[in-house]
Amino acid sequence: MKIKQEAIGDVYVVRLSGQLMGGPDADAVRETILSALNQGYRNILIDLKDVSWVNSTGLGILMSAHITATQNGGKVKLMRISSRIDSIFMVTRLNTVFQVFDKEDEALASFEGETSEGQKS
Amino acid sequence: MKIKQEAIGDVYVVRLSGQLMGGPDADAVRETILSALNQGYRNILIDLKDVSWVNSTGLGILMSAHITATQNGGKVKLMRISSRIDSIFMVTRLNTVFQVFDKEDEALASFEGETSEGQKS
Amino acid sequence: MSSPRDYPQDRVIEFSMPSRLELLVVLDGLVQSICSEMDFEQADVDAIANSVIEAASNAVQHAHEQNPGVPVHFRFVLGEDELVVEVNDAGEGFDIDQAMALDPTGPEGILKSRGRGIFIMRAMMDSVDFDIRMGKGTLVRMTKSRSTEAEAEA
Amino acid sequence: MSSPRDYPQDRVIEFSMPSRLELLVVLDGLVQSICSEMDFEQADVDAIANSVIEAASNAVQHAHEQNPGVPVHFRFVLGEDELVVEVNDAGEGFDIDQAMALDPTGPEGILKSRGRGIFIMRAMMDSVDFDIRMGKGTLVRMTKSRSTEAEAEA
Ligand SMILES: Nc1ncnc2c1ncn2[C@@H]1O[C@H](COP(=O)(O)OP(=O)(O)O)[C@@H](O)[C@H]1O
Ligand SMILES: Nc1ncnc2c1ncn2[C@@H]1O[C@H](COP(=O)(O)OP(=O)(O)O)[C@@H](O)[C@H]1O
Repeated sequence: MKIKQEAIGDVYVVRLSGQLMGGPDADAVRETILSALNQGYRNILIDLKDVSWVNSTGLGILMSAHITATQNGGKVKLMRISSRIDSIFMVTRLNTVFQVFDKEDEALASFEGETSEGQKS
Repeated sequence: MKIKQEAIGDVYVVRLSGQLMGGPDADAVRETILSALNQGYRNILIDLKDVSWVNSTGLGILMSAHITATQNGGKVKLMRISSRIDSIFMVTRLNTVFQVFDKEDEALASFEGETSEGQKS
Repeated sequence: MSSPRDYPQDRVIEFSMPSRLELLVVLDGLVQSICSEMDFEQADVDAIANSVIEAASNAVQHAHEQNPGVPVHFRFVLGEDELVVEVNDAGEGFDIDQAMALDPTGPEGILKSRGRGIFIMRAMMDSVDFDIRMGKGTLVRMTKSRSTEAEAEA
Repeated sequence: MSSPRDYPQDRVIEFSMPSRLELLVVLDGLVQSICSEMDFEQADVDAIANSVIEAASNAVQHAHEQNPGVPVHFRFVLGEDELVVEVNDAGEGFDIDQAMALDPTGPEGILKSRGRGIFIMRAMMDSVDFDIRMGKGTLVRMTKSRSTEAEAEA
């Protein structure tokens, strides 16, 4: 798995590619999220467009990201998941935990007005 | 493998899909070519756009088609081969036996002026 | 629970790979190929691939602790209308009741970072059986029939 | 000629399938996955897939005469910069010199409908060895290294 990151306004966008399935991936994603939080970002958007599949360990990585962000007053949203990943989200009910967007502009816009308590420091 | 056929002017177009690899494929292609020749067509164009790969037995099927057509005053040309099939044509020098076209209109046009002795009966 | 079975040899594909997570992508490619040869619908292909990956992840991570020298074995039985997949490891086995005790979609389970693998297999396949021989490894046998509608919402 | 070899278990993928031509497409999918995991260039992937398909076609058609009850065995050794593929059948063996006697690109050979399989493997892979144990089957061992330029024109 590869990770790219980019700040767009006050949203920290984390773009993953490959497969999300545990091993060293877990630490890498965790560190990226922590680094975003430490830089003062509270709005985190994970782009899964180039992730062909996730396994349950990969779901755990996303769940950890969610919890880490929440504990620090932040929020993790997801975008551009494949129908294969969508099916695993439905089954595990992670679709009730994460907001998922089809389009980047919609995902970015959705953070507006949510930044009151988690503004960039 | 699946075979579809269609007459476009005096060209008999044979569209294959799947993999060309012997077994029942050999008979099916042979019968299609013979049927075209029996109907009086001399210009035969095999479309390989939807053939993902061929093996050497599949090359043999194409070679038999070439020979059957030639013996009956006809001609077999090919179009739209993948780079994978192209590489096997180069190695086996079948690129010196068959004219291969990238585009259907070019392939169809190429038969014009070649139909003198093999006109539709 | 289930025990080893004989399947007609002319329908069985066997596969084995070292216990390395990065090879799960090779397994995934194989499963995709088998399912497309069998004309499964895309939703079923996803369900099967997800489930085989879960069983294989457990074999690699839990049973073999990512020791690449220990292979995971797979058998695929390509039936007329059904695919059977067996995933066989050489681990110590485990307590299946305990492993399934917490519902990963419940209020407590959903916040955990683990415990979804077996749940996913059971939700996505028609049947999932475990033959756990303590100290001698685990055989997971899963089936999916082609006529079944996609059970992603199940 | 070559003889059986031991490879480090942590780099070996094994596969076996019934002798049915329609399963070559499953084999092809597996080979594509292995090659892409190994980061081979597309031209090399094509060369390897073509060659493995040729060796497998020979096992299915010549060695096993399409008897689906007899499996063809494959080993893939995923080296640092090289892929080794072994294809093992249980046929009667054959006379390799005779099989390679006619150049399929020469004026006589090119018009034949057969006799291109071994030629293709040898043109597309870095090395191809046959271990033919008459009456006991054939082992074809092929290698392709990643650094090599595509040899499609060779
Ligand atoms: N093949 C196996 N060998 C040993 N233990 C296993 C195996 N499969 C599952 N387990 C045990 O069952 C538990 C639950 O597995 P699972 O539902 O897949 O979730 P997770 O893998 O995320 O923990 C694992 O944590 C592990 O202890
Ligand atoms: N694995 C094998 N078992 C038995 N005979 C084989 C095998 N591989 C090749 N042969 C023999 O060698 C000949 C040449 O093989 P090949 O070059 O692949 O061309 P083709 O398969 O088109 O005949 C075959 O016709 C067959 O007689």
